[in-house]
Amino acid sequence: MIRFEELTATAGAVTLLDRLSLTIAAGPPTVVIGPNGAGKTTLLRIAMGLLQPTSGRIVRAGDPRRAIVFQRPTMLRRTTAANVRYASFGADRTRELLALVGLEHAADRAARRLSSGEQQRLALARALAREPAILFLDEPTASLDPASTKAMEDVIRTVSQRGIKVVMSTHDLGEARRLAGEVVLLHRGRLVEAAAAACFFDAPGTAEARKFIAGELLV
Amino acid sequence: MIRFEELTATAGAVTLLDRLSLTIAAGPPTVVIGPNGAGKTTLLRIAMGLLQPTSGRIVRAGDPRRAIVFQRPTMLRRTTAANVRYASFGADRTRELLALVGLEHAADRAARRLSSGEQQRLALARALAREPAILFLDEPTASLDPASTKAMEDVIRTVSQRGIKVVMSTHDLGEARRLAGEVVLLHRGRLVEAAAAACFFDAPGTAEARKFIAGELLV
Amino acid sequence: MPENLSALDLVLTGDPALFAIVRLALIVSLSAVLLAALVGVPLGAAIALSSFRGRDAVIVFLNAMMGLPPVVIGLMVYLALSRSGPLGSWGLLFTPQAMVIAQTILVTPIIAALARQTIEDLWLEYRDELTAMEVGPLRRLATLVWDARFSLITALLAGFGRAAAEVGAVIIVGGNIEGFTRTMTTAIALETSKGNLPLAIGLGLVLIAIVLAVNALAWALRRAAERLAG
Amino acid sequence: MPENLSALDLVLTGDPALFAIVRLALIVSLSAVLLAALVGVPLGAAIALSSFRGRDAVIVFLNAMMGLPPVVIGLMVYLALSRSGPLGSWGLLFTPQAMVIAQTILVTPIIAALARQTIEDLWLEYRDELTAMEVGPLRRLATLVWDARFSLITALLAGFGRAAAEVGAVIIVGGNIEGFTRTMTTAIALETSKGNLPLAIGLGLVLIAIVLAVNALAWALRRAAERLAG
Amino acid sequence: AQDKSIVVASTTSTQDSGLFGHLLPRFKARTGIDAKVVALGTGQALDTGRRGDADVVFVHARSEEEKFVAGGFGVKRYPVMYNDLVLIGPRSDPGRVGKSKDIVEALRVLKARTLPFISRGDRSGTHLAELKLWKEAGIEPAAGKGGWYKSIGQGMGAALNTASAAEAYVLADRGTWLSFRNKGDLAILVQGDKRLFNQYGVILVNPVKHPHVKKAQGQQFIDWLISPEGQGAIAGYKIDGQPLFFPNADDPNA
Ligand SMILES: Nc1ncnc2c1ncn2[C@@H]1O[C@H](COP(=O)(O)OP(=O)(O)OP(=O)(O)O)[C@@H](O)[C@H]1O
Ligand SMILES: Nc1ncnc2c1ncn2[C@@H]1O[C@H](COP(=O)(O)OP(=O)(O)OP(=O)(O)O)[C@@H](O)[C@H]1O
Ligand SMILES: [Mg+2]
Ligand SMILES: [Mg+2]
Repeated sequence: MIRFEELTATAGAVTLLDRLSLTIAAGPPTVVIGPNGAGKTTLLRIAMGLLQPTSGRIVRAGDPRRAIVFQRPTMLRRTTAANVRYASFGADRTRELLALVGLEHAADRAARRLSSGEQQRLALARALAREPAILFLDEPTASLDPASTKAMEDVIRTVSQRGIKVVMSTHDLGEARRLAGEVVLLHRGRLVEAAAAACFFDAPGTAEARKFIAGELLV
Repeated sequence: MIRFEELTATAGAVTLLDRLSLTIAAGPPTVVIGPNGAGKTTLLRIAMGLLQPTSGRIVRAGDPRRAIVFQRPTMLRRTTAANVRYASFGADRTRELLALVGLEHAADRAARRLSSGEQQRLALARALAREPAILFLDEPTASLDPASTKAMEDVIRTVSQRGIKVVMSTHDLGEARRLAGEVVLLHRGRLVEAAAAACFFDAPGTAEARKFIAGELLV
Repeated sequence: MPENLSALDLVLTGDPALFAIVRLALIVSLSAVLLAALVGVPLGAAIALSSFRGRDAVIVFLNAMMGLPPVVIGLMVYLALSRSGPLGSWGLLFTPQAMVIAQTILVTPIIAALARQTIEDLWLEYRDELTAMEVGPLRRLATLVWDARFSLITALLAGFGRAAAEVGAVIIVGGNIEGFTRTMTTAIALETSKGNLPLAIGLGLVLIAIVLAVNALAWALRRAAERLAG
Repeated sequence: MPENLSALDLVLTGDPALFAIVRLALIVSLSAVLLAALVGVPLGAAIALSSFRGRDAVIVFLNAMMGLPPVVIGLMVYLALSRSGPLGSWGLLFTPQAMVIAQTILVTPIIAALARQTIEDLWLEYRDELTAMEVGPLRRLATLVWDARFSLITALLAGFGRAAAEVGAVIIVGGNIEGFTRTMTTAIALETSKGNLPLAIGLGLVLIAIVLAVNALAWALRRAAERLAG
Repeated sequence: AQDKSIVVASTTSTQDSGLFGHLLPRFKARTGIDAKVVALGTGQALDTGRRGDADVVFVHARSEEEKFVAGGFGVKRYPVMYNDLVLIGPRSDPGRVGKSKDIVEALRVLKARTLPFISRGDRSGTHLAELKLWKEAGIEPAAGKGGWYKSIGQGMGAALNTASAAEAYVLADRGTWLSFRNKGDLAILVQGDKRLFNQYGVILVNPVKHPHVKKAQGQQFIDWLISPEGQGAIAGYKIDGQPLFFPNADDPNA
């Protein structure tokens, strides 16, 4: 669906992505992992079209509608329901979506006053309202409580099964194991390994991947 | 060190905290857990003096210096190092603190451009720079990679052993187990249970606590 | 304006001439601000939201236009509306309409430049989300104007302040005709040149009181709206 | 100003009288903006950061003061500095200093009111962190002014625009004395009353060019500083 | 009313002195016409007429008025009234110029002792008259610019305000002076010199050049001004018992 060819992104003296090539195909979720500052957010933003790479090419098949849940979502200065309605594409499924993320009770509250976890859930509802073909999720469960995390993972599985391509980042290796069809490991802007989830966790191809899975510091 | 007596906090029609009474004593970390929107952030903000409860009393022994790492920290429009220096109380330990959170390499970069995980680590360095007697941490590892999470937990243990009282919230029950001296479970603004960590996890006193530990949805 | 009367007397006796002048001053400056807002806010917002070559030059130009000299604007409108000018046939010179036109030209850049800054600051916050939602240009503009509305009030009030206090442009295109195009500021200028300084200052205080009242009203509305918006 | 010459001639021949007028206009308005910024920015910031009973009233008052009529300010300064006024012994009436005083009074509320809004918007973002860091009032103020500096430039430019374009106050306290207190705007007013409209408009264009140049310079400095700040 | 109104471009001295406040209600009562007066500098007033933005001009600078008519912008100039200029100065009169009636001599003293003098410097009728007087005195006042001779480029009222605050000498028309409220320590020092007389004329803007000019109503205004009723109204305008303007429509040389 999307192919990145030799993507490089720099900002001043800092290299965010370093000649990264990757193909994202339809199918179960692609999960991007890697240490803080590895370039996960940068990669999602480029894929979303929010950031222009300094060099390299992005090839898309057609123009599938995309949506994203940012790592730190910004709520519009409206109610929870109005935030979903604002993003809606096609029929208004606001009530249904709020129910999906467990926020019906907060529908009429100012979205910016919601707790962080609630905002993250609202951001997912908003992204789904766009009826995307590809859904980018930047650490979607980072602020969620255990039950909500489970629920969120269920939602991800469901939409993925319905044919929406999910590309997400996470720091939760358990989550990556549970959801990933393919795992992409970034480190310092470089692609270290991209492999089917089963292979990656059972037989990591690189020393870096082995260390990362073991929870050791990558330098 | 701090005693809350019958704290109630409301905002419009919403009840954030509901007659919450709790004593936070010196010793190992107090870990606040609970579902999204339970009131964890609200409790920390009130304890920090950033929010006035609608009713109830807060009793402090003396006026210990407090510092906080917010769930969504805001970086000043300066470099990473300048952010720490800005907060510093007493001697300038900027280099040392940046090393502690693994950000020496980003010392001279604009703090607002750091990745989320990097910002969260910077926020901890900034809070430590204030040399607090009580340190509030609102989900301090939510955006951290596995290695950084371990490192952060080590830092928390160290400062706690040095006599700094840590009060933190988390959604990671494993983390709560590893760090907590005492666990406080909130739900819908009410205090469900406050107990020594060992007792809490091994023999939760309430049905709600049992369910929460099992990762089930609280309603 | 009757001689030998202080502004206080005029106010207390409800002098009809003073009343007419106050009314005209309010109508002219409020109309000008309204028109200027209708043009300036979308213009400022459009610049804030767009990126194109030469954008910096446009911003510099817009900021500089906050310093348009009223006398020059007055003269240009005068020349345009003059019987010998291109729009002479409209017969608008020395009418309240001409004053509104001149003040609108004067105030539009002020509102546009200040709105640009306010909306650009908000846009920094919204850019990623709105771009990701593929919100079209018009809706984007409307969203930012709406969400920045409470901060934008200060820009409108700055424009109103300029319009209410301004004399150079309105006196040229309005002519300060008694009972027809005399406003508070032109009346103050006239009393000054008559050497009737106490009356001039008294009228000035009345004008300031009116401006205060308009500001208080605007603020009260803003607060009420803020409360409704939650 | 020599008769029968267009403004273009004056510029091209480097007319010394025009040069002196331009110089004075720049000195007066830039000094006034500088002084107004020194008072207005901290004042606006202080109001933005504080909360007290009656704060809304103070904000309304400050916003309204953006509409201070120049003629009234001019008259008040005139009365204060006049020989028979309280400050008459300073001998400042009809000097450039008097013009700076009047314009400073005029511009300070504009800068203060706009700075208040800008800094309040930033304060919303910083409040929790700075309060948690127990940053004292003065440092807090300095931090916000510094971090909002790029947005504040628009407020300063609005003040500069007002000062550069203003004629009502400076003509009263400066007296428009040829070769001494004549500035661009008072010269334009004079040529207008002589009926020499082409020269008046020509001078107006020169003034606008100067205001543009100042704005371009300010923006270039801002951009450079922004780049340095990263 | 079916828009019975005309625009009259006049000078600040007639407006500031309050004359129009006295005349217009009477004119309206007689004819039902609203005369909208725009008070401008003499140069600007004539320019307004030239552009066709006024129906009638009512100014005081005879040579300029004749040029205006000769250029085809006006139909005919009618003399209406005159007032006189007076030399105003500080009551203490440091130059002791108040002793004589000779205005030219007084100006020579001011120049010799470099006493502060405020000139309107705006090419108004009063300013032009002042320049003529300096010429007669054989003085080039421009030499004193910035020093004792201050050219302020403003209207009569502003010039008086300036003189009042700066304790300076100034040439003013009697009408503006009498109605002026900010006299401070100023007083009339020299008056009555024939060279100080100041003639006002009224001209209908040429409807051939500007077809929209309200010819009939404008002419009605002029006719009324020079009629016995109008002339009587002018003579009847007094401040503190002193007349400000002297009707002389019947003087063909005025
Ligand atoms: N505009 C920028 N200017 C300079 N450096 C930047 C900029 N944007 C990102 N960076 C740096 O690039 C690196 C990659 O950032 P990115 O946000 O992609 O990391 P990430 O993998 O998402 O990290 P995290 O797990 O903390 O979210 C970080 O070190 C960050 O500091
Ligand atoms: N100012 C406010 N106005 C209205 N509701 C508010 C306000 N602040 C917080 N709330 C609500 O109060 C509840 C508690 O919020 P709080 O941020 O304390 O939750 P939390 O336990 O920290 O949640 P999370 O795990 O998502 O961070 C939430 O439902 C939130 O929507
Ligand atoms: Mg990230
Ligand atoms: Mg929280």
